[in-house]
Amino acid sequence: MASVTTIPEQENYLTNGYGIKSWLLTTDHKRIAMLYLASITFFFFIGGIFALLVRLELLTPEGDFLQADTYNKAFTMHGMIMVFFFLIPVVPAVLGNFLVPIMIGAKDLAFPRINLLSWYLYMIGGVLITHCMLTGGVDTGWTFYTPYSTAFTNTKIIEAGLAAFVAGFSSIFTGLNFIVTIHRMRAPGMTWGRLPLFIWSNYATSLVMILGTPVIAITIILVAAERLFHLGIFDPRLGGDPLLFQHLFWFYSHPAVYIMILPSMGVISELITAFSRKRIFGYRFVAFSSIGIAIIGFLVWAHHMFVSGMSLYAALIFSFLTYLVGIPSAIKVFNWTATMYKGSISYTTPMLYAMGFIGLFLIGGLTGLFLACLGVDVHVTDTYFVVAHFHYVMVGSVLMAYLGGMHFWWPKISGRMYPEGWGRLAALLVFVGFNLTFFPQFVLGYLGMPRRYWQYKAEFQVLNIFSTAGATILGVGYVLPLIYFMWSMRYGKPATDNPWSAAGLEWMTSSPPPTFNFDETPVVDFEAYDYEHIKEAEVPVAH
Amino acid sequence: MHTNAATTEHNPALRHHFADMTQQKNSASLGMWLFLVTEIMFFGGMFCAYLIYRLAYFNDFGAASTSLSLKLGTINTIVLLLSSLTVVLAVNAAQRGKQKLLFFYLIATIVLGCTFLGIKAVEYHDKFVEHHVPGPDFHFVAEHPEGHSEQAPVNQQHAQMFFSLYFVMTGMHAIHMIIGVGLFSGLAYQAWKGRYDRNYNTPVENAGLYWHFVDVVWIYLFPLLYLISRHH
Amino acid sequence: MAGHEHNEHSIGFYVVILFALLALTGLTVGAALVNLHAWNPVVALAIASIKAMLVVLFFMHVKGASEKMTKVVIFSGIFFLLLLLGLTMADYGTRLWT
Amino acid sequence: MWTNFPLWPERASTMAGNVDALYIFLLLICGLMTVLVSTAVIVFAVKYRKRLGHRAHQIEGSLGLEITWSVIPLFAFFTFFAWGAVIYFQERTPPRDSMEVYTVAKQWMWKFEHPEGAREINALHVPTNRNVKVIMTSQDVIHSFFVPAFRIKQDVLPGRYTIAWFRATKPGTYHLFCAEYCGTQHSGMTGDVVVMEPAQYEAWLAGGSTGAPLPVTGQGLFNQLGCSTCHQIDGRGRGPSLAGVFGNKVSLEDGRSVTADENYVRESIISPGTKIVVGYKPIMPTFQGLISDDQLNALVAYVKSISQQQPGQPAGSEATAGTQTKSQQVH
Repeated sequence: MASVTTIPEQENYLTNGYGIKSWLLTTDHKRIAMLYLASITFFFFIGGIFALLVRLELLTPEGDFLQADTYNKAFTMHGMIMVFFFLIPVVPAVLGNFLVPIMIGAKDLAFPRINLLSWYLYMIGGVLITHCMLTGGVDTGWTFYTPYSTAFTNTKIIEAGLAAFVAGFSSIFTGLNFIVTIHRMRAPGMTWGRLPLFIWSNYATSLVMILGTPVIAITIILVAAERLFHLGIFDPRLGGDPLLFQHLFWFYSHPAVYIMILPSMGVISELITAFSRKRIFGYRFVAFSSIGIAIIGFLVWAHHMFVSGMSLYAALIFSFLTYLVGIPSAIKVFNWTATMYKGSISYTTPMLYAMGFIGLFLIGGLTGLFLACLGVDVHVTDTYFVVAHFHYVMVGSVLMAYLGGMHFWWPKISGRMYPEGWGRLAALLVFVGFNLTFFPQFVLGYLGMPRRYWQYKAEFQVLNIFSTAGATILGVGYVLPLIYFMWSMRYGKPATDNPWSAAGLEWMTSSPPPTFNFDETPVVDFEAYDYEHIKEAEVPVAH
Repeated sequence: MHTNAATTEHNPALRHHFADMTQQKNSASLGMWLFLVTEIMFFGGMFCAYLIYRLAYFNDFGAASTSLSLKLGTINTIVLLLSSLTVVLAVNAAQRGKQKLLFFYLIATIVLGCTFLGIKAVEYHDKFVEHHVPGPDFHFVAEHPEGHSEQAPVNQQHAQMFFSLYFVMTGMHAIHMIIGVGLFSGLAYQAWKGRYDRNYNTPVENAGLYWHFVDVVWIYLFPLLYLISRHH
Repeated sequence: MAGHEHNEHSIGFYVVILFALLALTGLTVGAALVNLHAWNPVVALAIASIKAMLVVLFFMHVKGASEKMTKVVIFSGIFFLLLLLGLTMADYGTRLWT
Repeated sequence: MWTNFPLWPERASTMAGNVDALYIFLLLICGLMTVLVSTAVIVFAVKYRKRLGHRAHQIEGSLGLEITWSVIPLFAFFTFFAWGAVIYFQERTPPRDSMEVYTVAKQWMWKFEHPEGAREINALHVPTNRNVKVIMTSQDVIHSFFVPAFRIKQDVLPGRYTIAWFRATKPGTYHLFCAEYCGTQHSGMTGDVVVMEPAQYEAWLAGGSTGAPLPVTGQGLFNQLGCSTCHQIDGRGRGPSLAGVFGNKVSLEDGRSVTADENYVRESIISPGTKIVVGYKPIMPTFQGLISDDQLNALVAYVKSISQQQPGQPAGSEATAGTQTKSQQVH
């Protein structure tokens, strides 16, 4: 086994320095992860408030709660904040930042100062979007389609674009840091075949981050230039083609979906193995499917444009390629399920989230097949079917995985246990609330209710009421963990170094870990998920 | 916690979380190359736009392109290639520990970089005077060489599209040049203080990689913007 | 140290590369003044690519680098750039088909 | 209560049944997948729950299984793709004998113009059992023409035409939505598609205060704007004759050839220098900013009408005839 050391009650990364400066100038990846945790949580709830406004407006068919203009800004800000300031950074920047170096046995990420810089960039972007929000907001939808965004709206496009641009660099630097760290900083014996799947998936995510993000950056610059300098690159009145904007936008924004989902898939692989007490079924397939998704994910972007006026032949190509990306996703789901077979499964909160993830990801992924299918997509695109689909993937799946991961690693992060009973209750609320919110939207979509509608036809009301009701439950499900996590930081039961008897280097250091993660650089002489050789000691058995 | 580092010679530039200088240097180099890949994709978006409009507005792009100064463009290409030489010589000097030579080549690079930007500014000024800057005042008249009066009248929008792309692409390139000059100024300052030697010169190498990349972008911009439709 | 086995070229070698680059610049300007019909852009881009290759291989020291990752990184960058251009052209190139 | 709680959209076009069939097929296959995997998860979770004295059974993986569950979905996916592609192809290729309705979308309304000259706003009357081709353009931002009951949707772009078509089967009034976000009153940009029995439709047409038929308006413009001085029907003018051009291949000066569709005619009016017919001089001035989208539509309709009057006219014959005499002057 590895040269493992555990330190009884001694200095750890949290006690190594107090005061504002020790946090704001830290280069410790764990502390930076905590900075991200705080700021991302803040933006999640801001985005959530906008979601609430949108759902309240949609309770009735008439636009009677918000003005049309306010509603448009609300869903735009909801989308922008959730996409750029929550979903894209959440798992890599919080869990990834905390865990990637520890899981591979490194003292820190390769470029700790760049890591801190990436948090500052995130915050600058966050300040910009907040300022933009407070001084008028944007009303184009997070997709910024031209020529509406370049020539017609008079809202704060440039400022919002700048916010996304700066936040984009934050994610480029995170991705760059992860790739270099995973290549260069692995502990002796930590071969590629022994990497935890969370590392593989973060590696794949980082590839997408560095290859895709620059394209949205230049696209934003072109949009800004078009507004400022009368350039017409996307403006049909000046000989430009608005579809070019859509191509460039989706070249990043479709793979961005994989930035969101891939790290979550990595989390699920960790959770399922830990609570089934089994090695992952088909390690290689799960690992390479992450890379496969990242690469094929770049070939499919124009499936967002089947009714846009794009060439018929291009639509055929992109539809075909889109189906290919379904295969690695399917492989993952099957392997997770197979991992549970003949396991020894405990129903802890993280495992409940993981099982919930499989359910929601199944629905989210399979409805993706409907949208990839040309004949059906024509009818359902730009309707609530799409809204439901991507919420199943981006909210259902990503948030389930993130919350599952937070519960799983919370003892490591904080050194305290969260209250298990409340945890399970919250998991249940999230699952039920989520399905009640978004399942009716599939029906709404096929009925033909277009997205981004401030008022709608009366016959859509009942389903919308279900949806709003579900959103309320969902909201409670999200607030609960916030409360009990904060509570547990002070009152939670102290956590042992390995409360789950889980495999992985992060469980071989103390909880919370010392500043440089390990007292001695570990030497890895075991495979990933080596549950055969891990004794189940004081595992909290379901009761 | 510095067990590994202790076994190798301890370089003051070695950061705590790396085992040794090799690991640190290789990490920095890989990081820089990855950053350059993001730059490829960044410029890629503009090349994509260029490709599409170049094919769609083929003749108008050709006509608009001829109004750029071939002489200034060629001179600038030569200036930039020369600066690439001084950069590679600077890296070479740093690796051999020749600090004065390093400083000299860094300054030479800065001078060449500024020359490039100066010439670019002259070109921009010319375009401004000729009303070739996209906007309400944009106006483009093709110069018809004798015997070619039958040319299609140039579509103003399409010509404007050419100049939009010209300004965006060369503008982004120029911004990269300005950043490069800034970087090299910082390096020159550090080199003056003797910060870089045989064992530690990664910043010089990485800044060099950046400069060469910007050079490569220009190597493509030059024919795509200046050299289309020069024959008659 | 890792960085030492490569890029031990002499100053003369770099100057030779520079002259090659300058000669290619002259060649590309010359080629542009001659009407090669559809081949003009092809020749221009081919010469540009040779120049870029010279810079990358010798000035950026990719040739002879101990790092094989560098080459992988460059190729993946080019690959994804071509993907962006190629698949976008899959739309624009076929719009007029009926 | 059920009027307020529909679960399936109405089916009122020939396309709707096709799309529904594929959708149901997808629902069945994907539903089956969901049930299978969820059941497996639940069964495993219960059957292999943690118990005293029970240990997990370590399994490395199985190549056979991996191949099985990659290849079977792949074949299912190919089926989805192929079926979807067939329907999409139908949706994007309007039949030649369609009745043509010109549509201009703008923030936030729909304007329709029937071939007989009837104009409507936010309502579109069409007969049953007749192919209707909607030729659309936008005056400002991107909109999207969406009729859920017909299962069709097509974005409407500024600066060019996009085309949708349908064949209504059931009389009634159906929703028309703008499905691409287009600004403040996006959700107000709705309308009705009124499907009528052919006889009633004729009556409706006759009863309305219709203007001149679109091609006639177009012909008036064609003369008024001076197009007819160069584009003479007999091909003797300085520009190519436009008779018989529409729907056929046109050879261009740069060696390419394009099919003269609505977008080609539009582009030739707005930006005449972009595609020069072989053998002609690029002397036509642009009409960019000089004519409205409605006038453009009328001109396109006129150009189209003079092609349909002379079927069997060889493609671009005037243009080809002009080649011998005029090509030397160009280049």
